[in-house]
Amino acid sequence: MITTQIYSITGLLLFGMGLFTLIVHSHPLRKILAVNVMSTGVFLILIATAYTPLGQGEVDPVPHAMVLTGIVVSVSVTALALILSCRVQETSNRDLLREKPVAETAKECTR
Amino acid sequence: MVKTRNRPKRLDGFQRLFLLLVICMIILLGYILSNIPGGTLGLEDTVAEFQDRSGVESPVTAVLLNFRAYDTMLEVVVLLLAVIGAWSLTKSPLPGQVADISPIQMGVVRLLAPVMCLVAAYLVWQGSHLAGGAFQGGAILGAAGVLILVSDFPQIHTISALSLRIGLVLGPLFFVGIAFCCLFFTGDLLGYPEETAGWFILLIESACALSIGVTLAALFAGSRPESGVQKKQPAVKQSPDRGNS
Amino acid sequence: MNVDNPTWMIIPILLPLTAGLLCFLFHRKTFAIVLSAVLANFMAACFLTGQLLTFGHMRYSMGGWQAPLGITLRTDGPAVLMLLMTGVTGLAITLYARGYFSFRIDDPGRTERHQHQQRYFWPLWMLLLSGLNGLFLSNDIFNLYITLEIIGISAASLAALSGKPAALLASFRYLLTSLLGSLTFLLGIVFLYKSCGVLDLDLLRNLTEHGPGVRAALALMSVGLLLKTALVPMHFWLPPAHANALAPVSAILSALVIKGSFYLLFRLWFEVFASAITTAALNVMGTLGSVAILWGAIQAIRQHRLKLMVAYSTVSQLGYLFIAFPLSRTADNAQVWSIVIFMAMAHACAKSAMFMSAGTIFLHFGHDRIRDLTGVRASLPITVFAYGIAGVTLMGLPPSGAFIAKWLLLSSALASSQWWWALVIVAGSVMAMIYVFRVISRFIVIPEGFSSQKLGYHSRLLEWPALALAMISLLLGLAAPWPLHILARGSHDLTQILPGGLP
Amino acid sequence: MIYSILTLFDILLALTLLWLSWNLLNTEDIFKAVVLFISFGLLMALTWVRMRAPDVALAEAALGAGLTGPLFLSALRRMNRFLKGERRLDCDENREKDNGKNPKQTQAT
Repeated sequence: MITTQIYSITGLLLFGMGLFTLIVHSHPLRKILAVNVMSTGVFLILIATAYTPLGQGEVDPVPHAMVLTGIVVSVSVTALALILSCRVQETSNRDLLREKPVAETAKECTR
Repeated sequence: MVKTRNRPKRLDGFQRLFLLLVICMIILLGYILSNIPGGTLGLEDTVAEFQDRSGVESPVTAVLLNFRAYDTMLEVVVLLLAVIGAWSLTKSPLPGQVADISPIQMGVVRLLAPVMCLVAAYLVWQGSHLAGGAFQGGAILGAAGVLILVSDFPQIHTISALSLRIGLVLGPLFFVGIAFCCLFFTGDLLGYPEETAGWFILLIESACALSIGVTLAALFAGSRPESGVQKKQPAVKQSPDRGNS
Repeated sequence: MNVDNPTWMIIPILLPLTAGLLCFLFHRKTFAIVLSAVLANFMAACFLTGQLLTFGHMRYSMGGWQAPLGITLRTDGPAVLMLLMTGVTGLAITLYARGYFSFRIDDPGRTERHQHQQRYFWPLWMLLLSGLNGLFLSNDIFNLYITLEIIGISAASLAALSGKPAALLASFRYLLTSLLGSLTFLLGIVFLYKSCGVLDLDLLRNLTEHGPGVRAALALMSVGLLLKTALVPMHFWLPPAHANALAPVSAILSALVIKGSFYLLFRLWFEVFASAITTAALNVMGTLGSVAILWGAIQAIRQHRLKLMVAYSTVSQLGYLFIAFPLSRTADNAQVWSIVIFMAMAHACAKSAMFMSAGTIFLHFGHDRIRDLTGVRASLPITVFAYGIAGVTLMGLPPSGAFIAKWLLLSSALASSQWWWALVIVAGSVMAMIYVFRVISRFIVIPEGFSSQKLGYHSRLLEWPALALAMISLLLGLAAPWPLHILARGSHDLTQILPGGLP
Repeated sequence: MIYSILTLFDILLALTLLWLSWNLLNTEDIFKAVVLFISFGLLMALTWVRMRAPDVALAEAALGAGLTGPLFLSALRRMNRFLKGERRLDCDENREKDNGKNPKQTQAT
C-alpha cells in the first residue's frame, strides 16, 4: 500500500499548493493554473485510492470513470475561465498580468 | 514580446496566516488519509459481477456509459455549457492566427488532421474493450481542430454558424434521445436492451466524441462565429493579422 | 406510465435540459420552447407533489442499475417542496425575463445588446434549471457534484451576461469561487469513497460508525458548499456578482442558485450524516449565521445602490437558514426542516420579486441610486407595491411565510432557553425594517413640484410577475399547514429505508 | 509491504511532480509557468499509467497537454496583444471615460 500512500500525499500537497496560490496570487492566469493543479491533486488521490498492484486483483473502475468525467469538466471550465479572464483584461484598465496600469505596459511596448 | 514578469512579492500578515492554515489543514488531512484502512472497499466486485450484462468489455466504459451513464450525460452538458458561456462573452471574430504560415506547415496539417481523425475513430471503437472511448477520441478530434484553427485554413471561415451549433449539440441531444428511446422500449431511462447494449453505447460514444471534438475546438477559438447580424457593424478597424491572411 | 411510476421524476430534469439544447440550436421560437418547458416543469413539480402525498417516497434507479452500482433519484418532502419553489419562481422569472429583454427605448445599441443577451440567456437558464432540479432529486454524491458544476458554470456565465466591466470581474471571481467550492466538495467525496466505498446517499446513511475519514469528508464538503452558499466569511463574491448582473439573472442567482447548495448542505448534515454532527459544529454554524444576519443587514443599510442593497440583504437573510442549525438539538428533525424550507421558499419568492422590481426601476430610470429615486410610485405603482410586499416578507411580518419560519425559530430558541439566538433574530428583523423602509420612503414621497415622468414603453410582463411572487411570499404563511403536511409525509417513512433498490 | 525499485520510482515521480508544480505556481514568468504546466500534464499522464489507469492517461495526454496548453498560450497571447494596444472593436461599448488616454494603436507584432 506504500504506492497508494505516496501518491495520496502527493495529491494532497498539490491541492494545498494550488489552494495557497489561488488565494494569494492575483493574476488571473496564475489563479486558473492553480485551480488546475488543485484538481489534478484531487484526481491523483482518487486514482491512488483505486490502485491495486499488478497481480493482486482488479483496479476499481468507478474512480477512473469519475476522474475521466472530472478531467473533461476541468478542461471546459478552464477554457471558460480563460476566455472570461481575457474579457476582464480587455475591459479593465489595469494590466492584470503585471499589476500596473495598462498605459504603462503600452508605453513599455512602444519604446 | 512583452515580458510577462511581475514584481516579486513578499507575503503579508494575512497571507502568512493563510499559509499556516493551509499547512495545518494538509497535515491533518494527510494524517487522516493515511490512516483510512484501504484495500477492502470499492465497487470493483460489483462492476465485475454485472460486466457481462453491460454490453462492453472494458469496465471503465461500462461504468461511464452504462452503469453511470446519467453522470456522463450531464457531463457532456457541462462541456456544452462552457461553449455557450464563452460565446455569450465575445463577439470578436475567430482569432486570426499567425500571419505567415509556411507551406510545409500547411502540408503537415493536411496530412496530420485526417490521421488524427482516424486515431480518434479508432479510440472510440476500441473503447468497448480496451482503454479509450468518447472522451479520448473527442480530445484527439479537438486537438486536430486546434491544429486546423492554428494554421488558419481558409475553409474554416466557410463553416456556417448553424452547422457548428448542430455539431456542438449533437452529442448531448443524441444522448438524451437515446435515453428517451430506452425509456420507451425497456421502461428504464438509459436502460439499454441487454443484447444490443454494445451498439447503443458505440452510437452514443461516436456522437459524443464528435461533439466533444467540436466543443474543444470551439473553446480554443474562443469566440462565436459571426452571423449575418454582426457583419452589419461598421468595420472601423480590422485586426491587422486578419487583414494579412 | 402509471401514476405511481417513479420514472416521472426525470421529467423536471430532462425537459429543461432538452429545451436548453433546442434553444441553443435554434434561434427562433426560443421563448415558446422555454415557456412550455417551464410550464411543464411547474406541472411536473405539482404532479410529483401529488404522487408523494398519495404514494409516499419514491426511488428511481437510472437504467435499472440499483444503488451501489447505478445512480438513484428520489423524491421526498423537502425535495418536492424545493421543486415547487423552483417551478413557481422559475415561471415568474421566465415571464419577467421576456418583458425585460423586449423592453425597448430609442437606443438601437441597447436593443441589439438585449437581443444578444437574450439569445444566450435562454439556454443558460434552461440548463441551470435542469441542474437545480437534478440537484434536488439526486441521491448519489458524485452525481450531486456534477449538478453542482452545471449550476456553477451556468450561473457564472449568466452573471457575466451584462458585459459591463464590473459584471465581468465579479463573474470571474464567482466562477473561481464556485470552482474552489466544487473542488473542495470533490475532495470530500474522495475521502468518503475511500472510507466507505459507496456513493449512494442511502447506503451512506445506513453506515453505523463514522470514522475520522467520514468526518473529514463531511467537513470538506461542508466548506465547499458554504463557499457556494456564501455564508459570511465566504460571502465576498456574492454582492458584486448579484448586483451587477442583469435583473432576471440576479433574481435567479439570489432566489434559486444559493438555495441549491444550501439544500444539499442541509441534507448532508441532517439526513445523511446526522449522527456524526457535534453540538460544537452546530453552534459554529449558528454563530456564523448570526454574524451573517447582522453584518449583511448593516451593509445593506449602508449601500447607496438599490441592487447592492438587495444583494447584501440576501447575505443577511441567508443567516436565518443557519440559525436553525443549533436549534436542531432541541427541536425534532421535521420541525427544523420545516423552518428551513419555509424560510428558503419565502426568501426565494420575496427576493426574486425584489430584484425584479429593482430591475424594472433600473430599466426605466437608467440608474439605481437610491438617493435619486424619489417619487417612483408615480410612474411605477405596481412595481413599488411589489417591492413593499416583498419587503414585508424580508422583515418577517405576519402573514408572510418568513413570519412562520421566524416564529418557529423564536419559539424553539426560547423553549430551549437559548435567548441569544432570539435576540439576533429580532435584531435582524428590525434592521431589515430599516433598510426596506429607507427605500420605500423614497419611492412613496412625492416632492413638491415633481412632475411624473412619462414612460415611453410599458410592459405588463415587467410588473406583474414581481407582484405575483411577492403576493405568494406574503400568503405562504396562510397556507402554512400545507407544506408542513408535505414535509410530515416525507419524514414519516424516513426511518424505513431499504438498502438500495425500490422500496 | 514490499519496498522495491518501483517504490523508488514512485518517490522520484512524486518528487518531480511536486517540484514541477511548485515551480509552475511560483515562477515569475507566466509564460514559463504555462510551459511547465504542459510538462506537468505529460508527467501526470505517466503517473496515470503507473496507477494502472490507461483510460485516464490517454485523456490526460490528449486534454491536459494537447489542449489545455494551447488554451493557456492563446489566452496569454490574446491578453498581450490587447495590452500592446491592438484594441478589439467590441470592448469599446462599455468603456468608461478614463480609458480614453490609452495606448495608441501603433505597435503591430
